[in-house]
Order: sequence, then C-alpha cells, then structure tokens
Amino acid sequence: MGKLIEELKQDIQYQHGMNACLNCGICTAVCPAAEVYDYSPREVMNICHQEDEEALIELLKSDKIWYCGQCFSCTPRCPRGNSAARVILALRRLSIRYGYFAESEKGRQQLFAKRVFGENLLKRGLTLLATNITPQNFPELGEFWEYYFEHMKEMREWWGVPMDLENSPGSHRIIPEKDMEELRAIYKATGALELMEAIEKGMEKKLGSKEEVEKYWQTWLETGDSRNYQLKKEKEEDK
Amino acid sequence: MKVARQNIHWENHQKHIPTVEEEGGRVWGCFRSCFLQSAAPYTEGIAYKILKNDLGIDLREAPGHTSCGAIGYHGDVTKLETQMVIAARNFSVAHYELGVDNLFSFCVTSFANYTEMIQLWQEDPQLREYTAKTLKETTGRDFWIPQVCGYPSVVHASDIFYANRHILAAKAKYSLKGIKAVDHIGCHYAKIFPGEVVGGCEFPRVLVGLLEAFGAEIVDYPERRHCCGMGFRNCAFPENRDYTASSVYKKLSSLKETHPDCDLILTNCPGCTVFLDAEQGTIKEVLGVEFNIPVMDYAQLTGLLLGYDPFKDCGFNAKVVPIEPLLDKIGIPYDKSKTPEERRRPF
Amino acid sequence: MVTTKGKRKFVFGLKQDRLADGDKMNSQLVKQVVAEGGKGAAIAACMQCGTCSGGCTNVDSMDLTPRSLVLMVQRGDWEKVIKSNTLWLCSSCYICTTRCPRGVRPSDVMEAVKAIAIRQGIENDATRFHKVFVEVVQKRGILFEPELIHKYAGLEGVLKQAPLGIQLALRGKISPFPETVKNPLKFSQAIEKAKSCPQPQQPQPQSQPDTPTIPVVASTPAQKNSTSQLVSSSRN
Amino acid sequence: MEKKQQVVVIGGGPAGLAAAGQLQSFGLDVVLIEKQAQVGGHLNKWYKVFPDFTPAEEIVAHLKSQLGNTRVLTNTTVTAISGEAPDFSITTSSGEQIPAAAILIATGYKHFDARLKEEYGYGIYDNCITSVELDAMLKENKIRTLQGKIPKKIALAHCVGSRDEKVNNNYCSRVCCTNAVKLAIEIKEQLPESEIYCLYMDIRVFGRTYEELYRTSQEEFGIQFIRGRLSEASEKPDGSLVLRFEDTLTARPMRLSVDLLILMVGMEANTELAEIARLPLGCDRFYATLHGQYANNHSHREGIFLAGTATGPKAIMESITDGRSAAAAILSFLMQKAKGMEVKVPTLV
Repeated sequence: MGKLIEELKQDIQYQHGMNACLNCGICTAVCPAAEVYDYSPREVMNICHQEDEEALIELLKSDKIWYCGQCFSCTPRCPRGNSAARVILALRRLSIRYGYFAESEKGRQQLFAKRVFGENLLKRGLTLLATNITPQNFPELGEFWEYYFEHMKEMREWWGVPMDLENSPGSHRIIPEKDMEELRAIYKATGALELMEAIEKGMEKKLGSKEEVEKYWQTWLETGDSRNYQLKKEKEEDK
Repeated sequence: MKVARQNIHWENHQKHIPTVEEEGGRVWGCFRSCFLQSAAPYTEGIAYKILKNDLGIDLREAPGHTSCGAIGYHGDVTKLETQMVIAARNFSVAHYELGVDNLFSFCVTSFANYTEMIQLWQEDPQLREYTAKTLKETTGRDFWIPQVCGYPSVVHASDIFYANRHILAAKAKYSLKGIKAVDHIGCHYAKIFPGEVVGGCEFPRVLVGLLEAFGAEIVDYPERRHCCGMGFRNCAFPENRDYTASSVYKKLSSLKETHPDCDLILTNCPGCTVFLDAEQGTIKEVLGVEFNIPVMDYAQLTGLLLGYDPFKDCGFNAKVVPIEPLLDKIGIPYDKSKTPEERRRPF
Repeated sequence: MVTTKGKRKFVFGLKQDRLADGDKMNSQLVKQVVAEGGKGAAIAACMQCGTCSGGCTNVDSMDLTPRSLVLMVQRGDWEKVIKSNTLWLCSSCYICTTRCPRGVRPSDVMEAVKAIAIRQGIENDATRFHKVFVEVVQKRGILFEPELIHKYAGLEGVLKQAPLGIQLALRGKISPFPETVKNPLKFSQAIEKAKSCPQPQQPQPQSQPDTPTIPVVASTPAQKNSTSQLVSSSRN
Repeated sequence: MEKKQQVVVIGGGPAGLAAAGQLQSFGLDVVLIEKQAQVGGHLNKWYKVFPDFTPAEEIVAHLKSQLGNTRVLTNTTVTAISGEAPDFSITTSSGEQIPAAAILIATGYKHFDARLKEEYGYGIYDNCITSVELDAMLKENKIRTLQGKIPKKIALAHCVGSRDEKVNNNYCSRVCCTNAVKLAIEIKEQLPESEIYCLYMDIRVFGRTYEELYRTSQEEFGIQFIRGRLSEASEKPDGSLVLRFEDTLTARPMRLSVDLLILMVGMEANTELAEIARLPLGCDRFYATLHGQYANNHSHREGIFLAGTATGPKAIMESITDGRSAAAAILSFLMQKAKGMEVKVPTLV
C-alpha cells in the first residue's frame, strides 16, 4: 500500500467518514455540488476505496475535492454510515500537506481561505470580519448593503449591535490580548499554523516565487476573480 | 398529505431544552456567530433583545470567547485537533469564568462543531485526554464538557426559541394567521447529527413548531431539504458563487412551482438567511426572474410579531427582498410617510 | 460568466443543472432501433454489466462506452446517441456481441442507430468517407485509392498521403493507375438493377440457431396462468 | 417407537404448516399453534408467489391438505415453556398445558416499518405505499393512486429497510428483488400502458428461474431498471412524487416523477418467543442457529428447533423446504431419544 493511502487511513476524519462503500449513489443523488459541477461524492469514495496511490494523487491534484460545499447532505442517508463530506476534509488536508492543492484552480483558492479565515482568526479571534463582506465581492447583497457598508459604525449602533467594543462581550468585539495569545498557542500546538504555512509554501512552489504568490493574491483582491491571474505554463502556451 | 409536516417518528427525535420556566432555562451561556456578526449583524441584535427582554434570560458571554473556528475547519485551514482545543477553551471559559452549565450558539456550524467535539470526546477517551492535556499546556485552563438537562451537549439558539415558543406566541402582538410559510433548516443544524435535531433531519420541527405557534400555515415543496448553496469556499469567493446562485435558483423555482402563494421562508442558519435572500437579487439581474420571497431568521420573525421595529430592530433594511408586502399582509405598521429608500437609509 | 447588467458586476452566473431529468426517459428510440435492426438489435435484455465495454477495441477513444450507448438507446436519449463519436469509432469487430451474457448484439444496435442517423441526414467525416467510397466503387467496380483520397481529402490530402502511396506503389500493393473489373458493363447493370429494386421491408427476424432446443419448463406444473406461460416462453 | 410422541409446532405459516404436515406423516402427534385466526401466515396476504406466479391461496390450500391429524389451535399464543427435552410443557394463552417431546419454532418475520425511512415519506405522502399494500391492490385488480387515478408511472424502490445501517438492518432481505420483478410484471399485466422503473442497487435474484424472470421482465414487459438507490421522495401538489437518486450508470444525479412509489419493505425478525423459549439471537436479531452451515434447524437449546424466516429472510419455497428439513431433524432427535441414546447434536467447535 502506498504512503499517501497509509496516511489517509490514519486520519481520524477518514476513519469516521469511510466504511465500506456500497456504490449505491444515495450521496450523489442529493449532493448540491453534483448538480453544478462534474462531481460525484460516490466517485470520490470509490477512488479512496481502490487504494491506488496514483489514482489518489490524481484526485488530490484535481478540482474535484474542492467542489464539495460541506453541507453534509450526503451524511444522514448513507446506508453504510459513511460521510463523503468528512472524507473530503481528510483528502483536502492531505492535498495541502503535499502541496497537491496548488495544481488545481479550485485548490489554489486555498490561499484566500488561509489569508482570510485563517489570518482573521489569528489576528482577531474571529473567522469572518465585517470588513470582509464588501459590496464588491458580494454584489448580490444589493444596494442597501452598499449603504450599510458606508455607514457601518452608525448602522450597527442603530441596530443595537455596536462593533469593535473592547473588554466587553458582544458582536464583533475586540478580544483581549491575553485570550488571543491563548488562541495562537492552540493554533501552534495543534498544527494549524503548520497547515496554513503549507498553503503558502505550496503556492510558492507552484507559482515559482513569493512575488508571484503576492501577484496572485493582488489579482484576486483587485478583480475578485483569481482566474485573471495567468499561470506561467498557461502564459507560455498563449505565446 | 395525511399529516401535514408532522413528524411521524416524533418520539425518536426530541431533545429536552429547558424553557425559561424550568430549572436551568433561565441562565444560558452563548456564543456569537462570526458569519452573522459580519454579514447580518441585526439578526443577532434582535435575537439578543428577545432572549433578554422578552424571555428574561440571563445571557452570559465572555469577552475572551473566540470564534469556534469552524469556517476555517470546513474551509480547510485548521485541523480537527485545533477545533477540539478551541471548543474546550470556550467551554472552559464559560464554565469557570461565567459559571454557566448550558450553552447555545447563534450559528448552526458552531452548533455542529461543538456537538462534533463533544461526541468525539465521549466516544474516544484518547481524544478527550489529548484535548484536556493540550488545553492545560497552551492556556492553563481546565477541561469541562457542557450539559443541557444532564446530557453532554450544546444547543442552537433556535432550539431555545422553539422551547419557549408558546410563551413567545402568548406575548406576540401579531399573528401569522393566513400566512403560508415554509422552513429552511441549516444543513449543519440538521444533517451532521440528525439525532440532535428537534424533529430529525427529514421533517425538522424546530422552525415548523415556532411557525405553528404563531399561527402560520405550513407548506412543503420538493426541494425543501436542498442546501441553500452557501458552501463555505463556494460562497466565500465570487468565482465559485455560481454554485450558491444555482442552488438558490433550484430551491426557489421548486417552491414557486409548488406554492406560488408562499409568503415567507424561515431559516435558522446564518448562511441561509443571507444567501437565500441575496441570491434572489442575482437571479433577478442575471436571469430576469423575480421570486420576491422574504427570507428571515427565526429571531427576526419573532421580533416582528412581538412588535419590534421591522427596520431598526429587526434589520429588514439591509435585505434584498422588500419586506413591506409581508408586513402589510400580517398587519404590522411601519412609517408609510417615508419612501422605501428612506426607511432603509436612516442617516 | 461575467455579468454587468444593472449597476453591479457579477463575476458569476448560473450553472447549468447537471441533474438528469428522468421524466424524459422513453421507449421510442428502442422501438425505432428494433424496427430498423430487427430482433438482433433488441436490447431490452441488457443488464448493464459492462462486458461489451470491457472488451471493446476502440473504447479508449469513445466518448460513450458501448454499454452507455446501449443505455442511452434504452433511455431514449437520441441527442446523446447522435452526438457521440462511438457510432463512428465502432470497428464492427463483434467482440461485444460474442461476449454478451444476455445475447444482446451491440454491433447490430450500432448499425441500426447509424442507419437511422444517416436517414435523418447526419453528415460527418465518417458518413462522407463512406459515401465517397461507395461512389468510387460504383463508378469503377473496384476501388482506386488515389481517387478515393482525392475525393475525400482533396489535393492536400493526396499530397499528404503521397509518400505512403509511393511506397505502397513501389511494393506493388497499389497501382498508380486505376484497375478495372472484368466486365464493367455487367457490373453497372447490376448496380442499376439493385437500385431499381423496391426497398426491402422490415429486416426478417433472424433465427437463432444457437438457441438451445430443449424447452424450458416452468418450475412447477401448477396452474398455467398467462404470466407463467410468458415466463417460460422467454427461451422457447 | 412404542409410545407416540408429541411435537408442538409454533407458527402456522408456510414453514410451520410444511413441518407439521411432514411430522404427522412420520406418525407423530402434532399440535400446531397459530396466533392468528387462520393458518397461512403472510401467504394469506399475498396475491401470487414468484417465480412461477402460483396463487398464494393455492399454496396455503396445499399445505393445509397435508396436515392430516394435526391438532390446529388458532387464535392461540404460547405464554410459557417449562421443562427440558424431551419433557417440555407448553402453556398456551387459553391456559392449556401441552406436553411436547420437541418444539419447533416457526414464528416467521415482520415487515420493516417503512415510516422509519422518513426521507421516503411513507405515512406522509399519499402515493407512497409498501409492497404489501400493492399486493392487496393487485389481488383486487385495482391499482390506483389515492386520488383514484390509474397511475401511469410507477417506481419500485428496492432495499427499503434492508442493507441499511441507518435502520439497524445490515442484512439483505433476499426476496425483495425477485418480488419487485414479479410485482412489476403483474402491474404491467394489469396496466399495460404504465411505465415501471425499478430503482436498485444490486439485483439479487438468487433462486432457480429467478434470473429468467428478471430477464423476462425486461424483454417482454419493458420494465426499466435504474441502478441507483432511492435517496428521497417529495410530493407535488397533484399528489405525484418526485424521486431523487443517482443514475450511477451515468454518474449523474437524477430526478424522476412518478404517480405511485412502491417501497420494497424488507423482513425483520419476529422473536416474541426469545425470552419464553430462552433462545439467543444473532446479530441480525433473528434466532441464532446452532451452526450456520450444518445445524440450521437446531436452536441453542436441545429439543427446540427452528424453521422458516425465524432464522432469517427466506422465500416461500425455501420456508417450506426448511420446515420439512426441520421435521426430519426432529424425527431424528426423537428416534435417538427413544432408543435412550445420548442425542448427537452438532455442537459449535
């Protein structure tokens, strides 16, 4: 058995999410991702089941594992008690550890996840910040959201949910520094920092340099669409 | 349909949540939702007001409580181990600093995340040991598992509304008589741990019970259990959001086809509250299809019926779908001297 | 998709629903295929085991495996069938047909589907090649390769194939000059005669000599009602 | 044998009836105890039986005709079993004490309660019915939706309550696949215009001529088999149902609307006598047999035997054979007891 498969099998998420799969399709039947992407949780389970190292690596390098929306619709109905969503969690972490995530378009988006969710948490103790929900990135929130965004402080006070209060419980508060230190210590001790670091490293390796990673990041910040960044290989093909 | 949305295996899907009239139901520790506080802060605002003022609950939260981190967990930047220790830290702070035994969260993903950790600790003493040890080493805090009615668990804020629904209905100024409504349950409330759901994951009762207490008529439609498509990485990055928009389109088309006269969708999940509403705007812009179905949170609805201001208290001024037609139908007054724009732009 | 309708810019649109619509399933195509190909093209017995695809010579290049093609015929999905390259990549090697455990004849199904497609006027490289091929043979009674290439792929095609053609000619495999049949007149008369013949009606159902002759008897001699007769009649 | 020995058979379904008939033909005194007012068990509900469409009532009539001098107690249950082999004493619900040298338990099975699969909406949606209810409709030659219409599209969902950890039934109920094929053919005979879909995961038609029946259903009746297990059903305002499943052969999710959904409910153990008879159960909750290979009619208690679906899902024909096989095991046991020999019962190693 291959090394990656061994490692996958050690993952507690995998152990909890994967019993023998019957290939009955109950999961794919209700999967929202299967309705919009070329994706089927049953197939993902099947590839894991084959225990074929090459097929697994191909999966880890592909977009497929990133399509899942983590809604767990597949989970309550599986007649064998499997959870494809949980197996996906294990696969994604494996893909990140080995840098395979950077091979796929959807995988590379992990950089934003790290820099938004991950760094928000380390800086503020909150995974999402009010400033993240910009009208540019969330145009569908509509014109009144634009108004809110411009008047954030006043609007929140008007609603009775003032933000950024210090030393106080409440919405969007400033978490005391001593608590933040505890939080960072937990992130370090449990390996989350390492995982986040692997994302930066994997991107660097794929894009060629730290500068390129920043370019990729900027492209996303500016256009809201990472597809506007051209990979080296794609650039060469264009020429 | 023989039994309208009545769960036939009801007895299998109950959990006990103390009402404010019961012991243990007056003091609750609570956790904020990072999605709500950034994308729909008014929802938490109105929920807080109702729990404190109308139900008289002693709500306790510590400044040092952090996010549960589950968005990072399902968005793949943290690990299971991290989640366990963060959960344990938040529990420990609540118990040893605030003196609370039972906890709820405003976010369904936090609810699922905390439930997952508690269940893992119960199942696997090794994980529990690891968590207690790491917690002590990193923070010096002591491990503690929260309990609701003696059962190791946490609940969701909508569970508390459900438990106290008759008290709330008795206080309500307005009723939903003649209003057709349907629930949309957050996936992470229902689907990860169906055993921890009021009513089970197929025919959940948590919101239906609340709606019925307020007198609404409940409808059903084929895509009711379909996810709203929030999908963490899928809604977070605009380039993936066709997933979200398509899911909402599918759901609402099915609802419109089945019950064109359905007046509102009630949700208990931050993601659904925001995206079921917002994507209606996208669909209108991209396809020119208008659904105009108001989507609201259980707390917003309760607030409306208790007589709170629809805009200042319940925050309907930041939504995409106009709420006024529904207010008129229920009979809730609002300042008609102002234009819709003015109502939504107070400054 | 980037939409800038209205004031705001959406970098996304709505994805096409991949959910297959089962309500479109119908048996029309199966009936048509059986009418075209006769009993040999009957596929009702297919149990989707995949033996055909497993053995297929050209399956690597096909967009629908033979199993899937048969399934699409069963489901009545003409669009999928007609769009697939499978029909034109089938080399009629009959491996599928010799191996099918239910006696289905996928190669006959291919032929029947192709016949329907051609009658509907489908045109692609494969049909054009066949048409040119038949024209060349009809004209001379025998194939003249350079002419075939010229008609099919133009002068460019001839030039492209020239090195190979020269090699073949040098070894005497093809002649640079058209050959003739012994009695060209008789041949063209035969062709004319064949053309003037009325089109044959439905192909005659093939008898299956390999079917066992021992009748299968219903397992209990109990009451012979209509269904039990139908059950035993499947093989005798 | 000098003295006639009495055997008590508990359960008057196909296995119990067949066993009783066989035992009395050996010259034994047989008492057959049946809970219901009629013997025949589930057969009394069925229309026709696969694979050859023998009418169920014909089978009951045949088995009854073989009962000979068997004493049949209907509307009776067993309340206590005392003593040890070969001197058991059975107390019935009527208060009678019946001596028995050997006991055969042939108490059959119960149908899976389809309401437990909430996602299929049985008990909620009008036109979601079980295979048991369909058989009753077939018997009447009146397949209708609840709204009284003739259904045009009908789906049969296999594996309802079988092979499903979520309802704690990991085993295969064995007969549902063949039964679905049989039902599909019967529906098509009564409603030739209907379109019938079988939603299956594996087709497990295991018996003699069953595969031929499956093939016939495809070739002659045009039954459509779709490889994908039903995931959920929901109702439209007109009472028709929308089914969601994966068409695994094309690896795409599929929705299908049907007028009538038939749930092929599986078998669950009926072990009401487990405590009274002090018998252990297997992990599937059916009675445990002494050995899975060579002592399938022996229970873990000497002198108490098992037959039919009491030990796991079986077809009618298998239950009858199993009943007769149990009769032979009982006879062998009694003969050796009569000779005063130590009874040789296979034991687990």
